[in-house]
Order: sequence, then C-alpha cells, then structure tokens
Amino acid sequence: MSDPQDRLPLDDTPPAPGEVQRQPGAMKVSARTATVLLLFTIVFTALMAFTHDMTKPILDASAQAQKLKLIGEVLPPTLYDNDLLADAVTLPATPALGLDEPSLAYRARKGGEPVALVFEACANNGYSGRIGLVLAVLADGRLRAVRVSQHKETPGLGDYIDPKKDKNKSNPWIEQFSGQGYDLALGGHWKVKKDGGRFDARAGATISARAVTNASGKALIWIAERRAALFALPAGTTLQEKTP
Amino acid sequence: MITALLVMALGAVLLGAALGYAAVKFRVEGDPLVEKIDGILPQTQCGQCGYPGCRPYAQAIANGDADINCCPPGGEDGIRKLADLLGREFKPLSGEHGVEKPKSVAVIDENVCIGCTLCLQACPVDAIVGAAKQMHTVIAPQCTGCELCVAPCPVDCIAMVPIAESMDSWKWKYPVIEIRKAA
Amino acid sequence: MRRLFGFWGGIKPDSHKNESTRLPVAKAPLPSLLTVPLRQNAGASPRIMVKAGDPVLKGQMIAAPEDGLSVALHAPTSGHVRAIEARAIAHPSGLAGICAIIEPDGAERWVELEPLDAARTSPEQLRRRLREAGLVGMGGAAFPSYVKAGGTAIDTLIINGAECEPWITCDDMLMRTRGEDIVGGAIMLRELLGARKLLIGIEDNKPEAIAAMRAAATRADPGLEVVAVPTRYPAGGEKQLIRVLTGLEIPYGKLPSHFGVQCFNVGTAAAVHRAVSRGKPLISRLVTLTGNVAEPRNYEVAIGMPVNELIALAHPQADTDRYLMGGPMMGFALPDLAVPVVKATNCIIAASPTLFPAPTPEMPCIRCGACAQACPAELAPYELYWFARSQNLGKCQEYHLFDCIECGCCAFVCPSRIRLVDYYRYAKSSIRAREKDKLAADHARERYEFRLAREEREKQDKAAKLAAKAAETKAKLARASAGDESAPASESDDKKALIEAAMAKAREQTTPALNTDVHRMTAEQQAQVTVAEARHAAATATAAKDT
Amino acid sequence: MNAYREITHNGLWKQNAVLGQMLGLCSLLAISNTAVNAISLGLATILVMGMASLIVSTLRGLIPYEIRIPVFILIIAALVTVVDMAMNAWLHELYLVLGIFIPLIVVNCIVLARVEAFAAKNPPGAAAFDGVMMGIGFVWVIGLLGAIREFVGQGTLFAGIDMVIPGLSAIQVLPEDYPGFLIAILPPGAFFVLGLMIAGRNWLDARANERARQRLLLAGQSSHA
Amino acid sequence: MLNSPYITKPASVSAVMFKVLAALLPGIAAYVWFFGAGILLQIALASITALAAEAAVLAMRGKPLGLFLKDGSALVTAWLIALTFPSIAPWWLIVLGVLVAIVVAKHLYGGLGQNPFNPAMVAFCVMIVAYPQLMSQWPAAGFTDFAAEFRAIFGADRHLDAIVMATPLDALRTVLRLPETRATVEGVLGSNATFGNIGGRGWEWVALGYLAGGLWLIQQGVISWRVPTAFLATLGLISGAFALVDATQYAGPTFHLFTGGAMLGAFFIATDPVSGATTVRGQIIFAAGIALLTWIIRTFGAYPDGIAFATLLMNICVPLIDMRTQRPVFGRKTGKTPDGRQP
Repeated sequence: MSDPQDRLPLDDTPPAPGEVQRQPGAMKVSARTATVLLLFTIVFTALMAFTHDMTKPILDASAQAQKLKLIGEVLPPTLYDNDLLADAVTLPATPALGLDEPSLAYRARKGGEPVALVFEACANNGYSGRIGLVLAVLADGRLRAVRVSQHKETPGLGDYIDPKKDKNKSNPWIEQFSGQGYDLALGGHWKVKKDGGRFDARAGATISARAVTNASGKALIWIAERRAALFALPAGTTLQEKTP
Repeated sequence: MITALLVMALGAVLLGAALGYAAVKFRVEGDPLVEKIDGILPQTQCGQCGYPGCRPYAQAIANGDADINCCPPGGEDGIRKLADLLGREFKPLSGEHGVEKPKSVAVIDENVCIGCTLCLQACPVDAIVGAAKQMHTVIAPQCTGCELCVAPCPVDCIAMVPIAESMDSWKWKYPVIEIRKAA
Repeated sequence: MRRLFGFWGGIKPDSHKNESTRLPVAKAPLPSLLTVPLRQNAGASPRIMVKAGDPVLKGQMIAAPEDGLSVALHAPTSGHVRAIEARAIAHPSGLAGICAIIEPDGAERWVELEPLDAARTSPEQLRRRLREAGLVGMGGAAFPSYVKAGGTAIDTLIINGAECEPWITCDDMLMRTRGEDIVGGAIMLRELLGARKLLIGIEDNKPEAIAAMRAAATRADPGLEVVAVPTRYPAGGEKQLIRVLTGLEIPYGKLPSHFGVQCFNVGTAAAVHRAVSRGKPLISRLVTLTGNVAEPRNYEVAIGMPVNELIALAHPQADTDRYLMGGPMMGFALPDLAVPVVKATNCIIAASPTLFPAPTPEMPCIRCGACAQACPAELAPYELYWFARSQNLGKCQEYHLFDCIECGCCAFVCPSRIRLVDYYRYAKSSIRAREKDKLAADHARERYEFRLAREEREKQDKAAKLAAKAAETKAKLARASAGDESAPASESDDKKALIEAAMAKAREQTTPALNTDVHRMTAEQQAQVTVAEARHAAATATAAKDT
Repeated sequence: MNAYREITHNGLWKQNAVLGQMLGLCSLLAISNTAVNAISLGLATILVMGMASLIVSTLRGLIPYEIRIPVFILIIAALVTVVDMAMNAWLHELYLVLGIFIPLIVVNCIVLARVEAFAAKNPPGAAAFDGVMMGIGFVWVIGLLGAIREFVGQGTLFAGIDMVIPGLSAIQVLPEDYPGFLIAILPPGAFFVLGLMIAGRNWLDARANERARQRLLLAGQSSHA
Repeated sequence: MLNSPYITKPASVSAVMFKVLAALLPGIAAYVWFFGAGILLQIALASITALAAEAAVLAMRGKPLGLFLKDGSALVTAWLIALTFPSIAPWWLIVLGVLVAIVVAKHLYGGLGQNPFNPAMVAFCVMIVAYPQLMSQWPAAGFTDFAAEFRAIFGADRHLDAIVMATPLDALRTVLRLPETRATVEGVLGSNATFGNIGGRGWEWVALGYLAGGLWLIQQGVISWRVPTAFLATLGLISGAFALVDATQYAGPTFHLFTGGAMLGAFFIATDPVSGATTVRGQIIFAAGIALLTWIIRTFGAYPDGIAFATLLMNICVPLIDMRTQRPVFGRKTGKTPDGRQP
C-alpha cells in the first residue's frame, strides 16, 4: 500500500526501476539479478560473521555468569571458594528428583571441606506442567534454599512459588523451606498444612505449593542420603547407584 | 564462517536467478484493477478530479498517484466503494475538486443560443446536437451533468438544471430514527 | 377434505373485521369532480384519447392500452373532461401524476355495451376484452389481468378470497353479495386458462362469505372447490395462499404460472364476469371505509372519487389524525386527502392515536430472532436490517432482500420496535437506483469511448487529407517544372493514383484505431461516416428506451 | 524543511506504524508488559529502521526491481542479527527478556514497509530520517502501552530498569499493597490497552477533522460575505 | 410520516429482561438458604453499580437515559455477575467486574444489542485472570453467618479460613491432579461429607432453582427450549461417555449438570440473544459448543469452571455460525415441492 505522500519531491531519480521501458531477455535479467543478490549476500554475511566473532567470547562468559547467578540464589558465593562449575558430578535419571534425564550436581567446598550440593529437581504435578527447581543442600543435610527455575503456573494464583512473582517480598513463601532438615521430611512432615504437614500454602492455590513442597522434600531425602558418596566422587564422573 | 558465506552465496545465486527469470516470464500485462476502479467511477467525464476523464483518474488511483477522494460526482458513496475496493481508509471528499451536487442536466436556452458549436466540442458524451449557425439542444437522457459545456458557451445560454423527482425516480428515504428524549 | 399446507411464520393480529360488515354495501354518491389517474396498472401508462372539454359517457374508454403492459381506462360516469393535468395521487411519495379530471353530469348515461358469450368467444378475443375493459388485479398489485389470463399451461386456478389484512372487508362483502359474479368470472378464467382445478381460498374467519361462495359454487359447477384456510396473516399473500392450497413454493423471480398455478383476486374474478358477460369495464369497486368512524361500512365507489368526499360518508370521529389507504400492515398513510380512489384501493382506514398508537421509540436490535420466526418469506430479517441500516446493499442482496414481500410481520413482532420494513424499502429502492445509475454510467462510458475513437479518426482523416493535398501539390509542381502538357490524361491518372494511395494508407491507419468499436457496429463495410451515424442513432434509441 | 516536517508528522502520528497502519503488532503486544521492555525493543527497532533505510536508500540505484524484496530482507536481517548479537553480549539480562522478539524485528512489517514504501524511492538523508521517525513513532506507542500496562497491572513504572542502566530502580507509583490488575500484564491486557489507544487516536483525529471542517465552513462563509 | 405496519404486538425488551430477572429468584433463594444472605448484598452492590455505570456511559454517549435504563439489560448483567462471582468476594471485586462488563464489554462495543461478547462472562473472565485467588474463594455450604459474610465483603481485614471452601469442581480437579494420592472421583465426592451426592452440597439445590426458573422462561416464550436442551444434552453426553470409559477419573453427568454454573449457563447465559447465535440450527450448535468447551475446560483446563471461557469462545464463532446456518428462504429449498417439480 503506497500512499501518495510516500513520494516526496526530494528525489530526482526515476521512481521505480521496473518502469523503465527496456525489455531485456529472461536469461540476461536472471544473470544480473543473481549477481546483484550474490554481492549483497557476501557483503552482509560478512558483516554478520564479523559481529559473531566479535561477540562470541562475551557470550560464552555471560552464559557462565548466568549459571552462577542461578546457583547464587540458593547458595551465596561467599559460602564456598572452589570453582563450583568445574567441581561437578553427573546424576543419573532419577525418579526421586523427578528427572528423566541425567543432570549435574555441583559440589561447593570451602577450604576443601564439603559445604553444600547444588542440583536440579523437578515437580511433575504442578497445576500446569512441570516446575523446575534448583536446590542447595548443606553438608549437614539441611536444605540451604530452593528456587523455582522455570514453571507455567497460573499467573497470580500459583506463581507465588517463584519469589520474583510473590507479592510478599519481605518473606517470600519459598523461604520457609530454608534451613529445614531432612529429618522433617523423613518424619513425614514435609507437607503443606492442608495435608498435615508443616508448611503454609495460600488459600485457594494449594496445588502449586503442594507440588513444590513434595518435590523438594523427596529430592532433599534422596540427596541428603547420598551426600557423602556424592562429595567423595571424583569430579566429572557419574554417580553409580547400586540396585537394591 | 566460510561455510556460512558459501551457503548464503549459493542461495543468493539461485534465488536471484529464479526471481529475475520469473519477473520476465510471468510479467502481467494490463491492469485489471484499473477496470474495477473505472467501474466505480460515475463516468461523467467531467474532469473535476484533474484528469482528462474517468479512466485516466482510475489509472492514476491504481498507480497511487491520485487520492480516492477527488471525484465530486461520485460523492461520498463512490469514495466509500473505492475505499472498500482498495482497502484504504475512507476520506471525505477533498474540497479542492468541488462539492457533491444534486444530479443535473444541461439545458440550452434556445432563444439565446447562437449556434457556435463550442459546447458540442466540449461535451464528452456527444449529448448535444446541433450544427454551426443552428440552434443546439441537449439530449437530456444522454447528459451526464458534467458541466463542461457551461464554461465554453460565449453567450452563457447553458444552465444546469437539477433533475426533478418523478414517480419513477422516487426513492424510499433512509429511516430516520427518532428516539424521544425519555428523560 | 383437501389437504392443506402450512407456511412458515405469519402473525395473528386483531382482525377488526366485524366493524365494517354490520351494514350492507352501499353505493357511494357521485362526487362533484372525479380525478382519474392515467396510470392505475403496473407497467406502462395507457395513451390518453380525450382532451379538456370533451364530453364522455359512462364506461367510455378515455385512454387506450399502449404497447407493453398496459390496460385501458374508462370514464367512471358521464359528463365532460375538465382537464388533463398532474394531480396528487395515492402513493406514499405524495408526488403528482397525470389525471383526467371529469365533471359528472349526473345523468350516468352508459356508453353502448357489448356483452360477449364466453363459450363462443375465442380466448384471444376474451383476453382483448379483459385488456380493453381495463382489468387489473384488485388485490393491490394492479397487475394487468389479460397478461395473467394467457400464456403457459395452467393446472390449478386459485381465486384469492383470503383477505388476511385486518380491518379490510371489501372482498368479504363482495363474496357475500356477489358470489355468482365471482364464480362466473372464475369459471371463465378457468376455461380461458384451460385449468383442471379451480379452488377458492377463504380465511376461516369469514364463515358467511364461505357459505355464500359454497352456495354459489354448487349452483354453478360442483367441481369448484371453496376451501377454508386457517386465519393467519399473510395467508392472503399470493405466494402464501398458493403454498397453503397446493404446497408449492413460488420463489422470487418466478411466476406462479411457471408451476402451473395462477391466482386471481375475488374482486378481479367478479370484474371479469362483468366485463365479459355484461360488457362493463372496470369503473367502480368496493372500498371498505372503517377505523375511527361512526359508520364503518363498504361502499361501491366510482374510480376517481376523491378520498375526502368518501370519508365524509362515514363520519370520522374528531380525534382522527390520519387516513390509511390499504390495511394497517401494508397500506400507507395518505399524504393528501384529495387523492382519488383507484382500481387498487381496497380500504380507507381512519386512524386515531387510540386505534393505532404512535410507536414507542426504537431500541437497538437484540437479535432475539422473533422476526425470523414471523417472516413468511423465511428470510433473516435481523440480518437484512443490519445490512440495510449500514447501507451494505450487496449483502442485502446476498441475503435475498428482494424475496421480502413487505408484509410487515417482522416489524409487528419486534420487541425493540424497529421499523424493519422501512429499512427494506429503503434498501430495495437504493439498489434499484444504483442499478439504474450503473446502466447510465456504462452507457456514458461507451459514448465517451466512442467519441475518443471518433476524434482520433478525425485527426487521422485530416492528416490523410493533408498528405493527399501535399502529394497533389507536389505532383502539380513536378508537372509544372516538367512543362509537359502533352499527356494530361496520364497526369490526372497519376494524381488520382497518388490520392488513392494516400487514402488507402489513411484507412489502414484508421481501421485499427476503430477496431475496439467495430464489433458493435452493424455494417463494417459501410463508409465510416454511415457507420458512425448508424451507431449514433442506435445509441440514442437505446438511451431513450432506458429512460 | 517542509518535507522533513511531513516525514516527522507521518512517523509520529499520521501514518504511525502501530496506531495508523497496525503493523508490527506481534512483537508490540508480546513485549509491552513493562515500560522498560517495551522501550528497549522500540530502541532496537529504531536502530534497525534507521540503518536499514539509510543503507537501502544509498544502494537503491543498485538494487534491481525484481529482487528488491530479498535484498531488503537480507539487509534488514543482517542488521537485526548484528543488533541481536550485540545485545546478547552487552545487555544480556535484557536480551533474556526480549528474547525471541529481537530476531523477529526482521519480519516486523514496519521495517520492510518503510524500506519498500519510502527508502527505496527517496534520498538517503530523508530515508534515514523517515526510518528513525517511524521508529520513534513505534517507540512512543509501545512505550506508552508498556507504561500503561505496567502501571495498571502492578502499580510500578520502569520495573527492571536496572537491566539496562544498572543502579537505577523502578518507581513505585501506587502503594505497595495495590492488589494489581494482573490481566493488564497478561496478553489479553495488551489487546485491551492497544484497542483503547487506537480508539483514542481515532477520536482525536475525528475531533481534529471536525474542527478543520468547521474552520473551512467559517472561511467559506466569510469569503462569501 | 410513518409507514406501515401501523400495528405492533405488545412486546418490549424490558419485559423480556424483567422476566429473566424473575426467573433467577428460585436459584437465589436456594443460594441464600445454603450460603447465607451475603449473595443479596452482592446482588444489590452489582445492581447499583451497573445502573450507575450504565447511566454515566449513556449520558456520555448522549443517549436517552430513561429509555435505556428501563430496558433492564444492565440489571440482568449485574445479577449474572453477582451469581457467578464468589459471594464472599470483596466488594471492590464485584464493582470492578460490573464496571468491566458495562463499560468495556457492553458500551465500548456500542451498547445494548451491539456487544459481541456476553458482558457478564467477560467480567468473569477478566476478573478471574486478574484476581484468580479472590475469584477462587467460595463460601462453605451451610455457613450462613451474615456478619462474617459482611466482614468478608466489606471488611479491610479478611479472615476467610473459616468460611472458605473449595467448590466440588475445584476439589475434584485438585485431588485428581495429584498422581501419588491415586484419588478417584468417588473418593473425592462420595466420601466427603461436605459434598452433596449430586453436584455438591447446596450447589445442587441452587442449580435446581435455576432449572425451575429456566423452565418457566421457556414456558413464557422468553427463551427457546433448544438452547438449554442442546447445552444440557451435550454436557450430559460427553461427561457420561467419559465416565463410562473411566469412572474413577471422570465425573459423571449428574455431577457435571448440577455443579458449578451448568444450569445458570444453560438457561441464562447461553440464551443471551445479543451475543448468541440467532438461527435455529445456530442456537443448537452454539449451546452445544459451549457445553463441550465447558467440559473440556473443567476437565483439562487451568481455571475452575469453564462456562465463562467457553461462552466467550463460542461468542467469537457466532457470526460464522449464523452465516453458515441460514435457512433456505421461501421457494429456494430444493426438493420441497410436493409433486416433484423443481422450482
């Protein structure tokens, strides 16, 4: 849709090259268009490639930073001094963690001493879809913190499990898990109050809370029971479960 | 980087060649749009739009050189139809080309006419009959009411007379909704 | 018992028929002046045969049928013609039409009547009689009867005595009092059409009429069937009655005769009988005078009687605020009471705010669909309303606007009080006007293009002439320079050849320019001037026909 | 410079890409949940539009008519890719939010429409100016849309400004305990608010037209008198 | 000068609307009996807001106030909103909902007769998306303490724990979603004393009230029997079919028909003439579509009851439905002539 206003009296070149009366042959036109398009392609692909090369190192660095930031939410960097990302072991696909693919567990140490394990888990019974969790379990078996890494819960209803969406900024719902020991879970009290447990859930929106609570409880038990083995494994290896 | 370049270059050559070839092979002659626009215009051939007739104006609209609101005889109704056809927004009739008038026919005052044939030459639809030194007259059913004959007449004997309503041309009016202010 | 069919929709308004049937039919006195509109039939006007000052006899033909659909017109009484001029006539527009103004002399002298024996007269002659007696459909459409009484093979003839509109009783009274005439006319029409069956349909709210007609029918021809149809407006609509009696649905754009059915109003049938066996043309009719009047009754009224003089007979009440011609569903309010009664006038209703309250304000359409439930044409009135209101005329046609019979059922039931029919009338006349404009525009374009082609040709002719002249001069010069005078013959031959060559060249150049138009011309080979003239004449002729 | 004034008027109001021509709605609706997101995407669009218009106008003599669209797209795509990579590198947090919508600028009809309708027919100065003006037209609309949605939805303005300019923080306009009107931030809210904005524009235009007509009528009367 | 017809049937929009209001009364009575008089507060609140908003917008649009206020359409919208919102929702929630319905859903689209969407359902959808938590707090059956309800509606501090209870639909979905509990429909509905055996204690009686009112409306000729029949039959059939396949995971027809807004939807929402289909076949398709979508949303969706969303989705389809279901007009049907002659 071209409006007459689009053609301003600034230009003295003919308006559209197509209107020129020459009628060259099809082959000649194809050759010309192919050449021109080729030239443009080379120039602009080069431009893109150049930018790519320029930004690649920065991109790699920021991907790394991104991961550390997520970990930092459950385990502040001041608590450890090792290269966390390098000190990782692979966990097999574990139903207790809600994962059907192998995942990584990072080991935080301070002065060589085990501090905490950072790992992923997943709650599969959220209101809508899976809820991804990142947990940090301290060496004494207490949960350092848990965060939701990704979810699709109903906005405004179930999404308070993510502290960024939680209206109560000073005391987010998910903070109530911090510092709880795994004995609580073993004792069967790692549940929302409605189910007879210890944890709150907001009225009218218990499904998301229940899913996160149950998943984090199960994950905590599983990891806490294997924490010694996990710290002992050499970096880069996979945890081998003995089949009972 | 080299692979990227090569892939892009190959695509460019193929596409460029194909497009150039297609542009020549499948060139469309003529413009059906002009016909459609011309079909909407009232065919008064009055030239009020600034073009020498309805078809040139249609061509100009199709080319995007002219706006759709330059045809006073077509009126708002015509602009609406053009806007519909071209998917443009309706605009009120542009004032510089004249205003919408009731449909009229030219009438020659036969007592005054000197038979100069100037109006015959001006009439785009040959609706005036007569010969040099003879009295002229307008064939009313043929007259489109374009007013082109009025200006050339040296003795000002042509008047535009609005067509009176007859039983055949009478129309039911658009219902006027009277909502009583019930407050 | 005949099996009856239903039709979709329809309404049951209060019938108000008893008011005007209590008193017997009376003859209205002659007015001081009769105003006879020239055009009282659908189609073309007849040609006027009298001029101001001429004496006329009662039943004398004052206008003869013209080509096309038109019927004759007669003087309703004896007297003389006062004037032929435009007067307000009964039409919703209030516009004037040409009328013959006849001043009665009170003598009521008849013109010489020529009764026919229907059994011994050829169908052709009978049809001519119908035309010359000025017969039109008296149900309201005023379609020339001679057209409907001929042509294709008809299986069933239907005489329409349904009279479904409230208030109107002229057909009812006609059937009660002139059953013989109706039956006689119906049988004539049956013979004329060669119909096998003859049905007379009457709404079952007119038991007296049914009884009278049954009696008349049994006397005349036992094969004739008088059928009582359920009372539901608009059962008297032609299409609806055909549907009820035969089950056939006549679509828009088709005539009942395409389906082997033909339908006449009872009034028309009676008029046919009078016109044939008594030779009397259609110069009077029954008109119901009812509503807000002291003495509602039916009158036999001469065509041309001014409505105001007629109304006075029934003594309208003081609060009467307007008069309706026709029924309350499809009639119209008279813009001027001086208008005359015409052949199609069946009823005059005095309206008062109590009888016909002013409508409450229109509310927006809530698409409740009540109109669709009531529409006998089975349209979607709410959609049509929407499109007509937004002037989307194309969509109106897509939703079959022209199938609408303007019966008013939709507006009757609308809870939002929307005057739906007004929108349809508006849309219909807009579409008609638009189509007319389109024709005119196409015509103008053709003429304009022809003119362009002509100008182009003239230019080339001129160029050719110039070239020829130049050649001539050149030849002359050449001859002069040669100084040779011995061969004048060959010289002139030479010159002629040169001119001819130039002309041929010019023709060659002109022909392609003209090609665009040549296929429309009648004689390609003719000299171009003749062609142009012929074309011009043809164009003028079509234009005249169009308008 | 009358022509430049007209370009400005076209870009900002008369042919405004969003309110006037309803182009680029996909990214507009998706990314306008907060003012910062909206303005950031808008700024990226301005950058791309200005540069694309400049380049196309400069090279317009070289581009054969038959392949103008592929060439335009190529140019726009290259520019967008560059912006995308640069943003990923230097404004990573914001990049995570705007995500898919940066590459989608390529197919944002506004860019191609302006390049085709204007830059291909006008000299580079005017073309670049037009691109930027069209971009500004986009930015003010998307920015306003984002601001309204954010304000109504959560009672703040410029939440997440720290992603662009570290150190700044959001303005809490309404009290902290404002319950929020969540739907404004969700996709349906985008449609509601944009619909209201378009209605507002049409209303203003209608009013201006009416006034112009009144003026014309008055002028006509006085000239007749 | 007026044209024909000069007579009309005595019927009006306001008569239709007030009959609809009257038909809601039995349902409201049951509501008050089981869930307290709070609902009356909400209805009053909604009515006042609706009339005020309607008057304000009409004045702004320069329309005659008296004429349109009397038509009763605003009141119908207000009552439907009050009945679909939780009766213990805070006052501002219902006020906001009514404003959304009247100002946005009704008048921004052109007022009475022009709104493509059912205003009450627009209000419900907007509010449940904006305030899902508040819109999910329903009163417990048998809790009829008016003072507590008054505090819940108008109080600044809402202590709801005592009076809030999940609706049967909510409870059913929530529990069935938990894989580890291995809950069954019967386990959730049957074993719990707080639920009625049919559609949830109390709720089934409210539904019966709506059913009674709806039948009266059909008898009065205000609504067509086709819409509720198509609605209830579709909902019954689809839920019945799935219950036959797996009765432990899918609730049966009695539950679906007598819980949530099914009856209200069948008789009072799907029958809205303005936003619903108008053709006969279209009405059936429209109502069946709402029922089908309702069941899908109830069973698989993210929000408790699906009537509102289903209605809006079908509202979108109305122009298409109406266009595709136009009946052939008089004389244009094929093969309808009795003696086989084709028109």
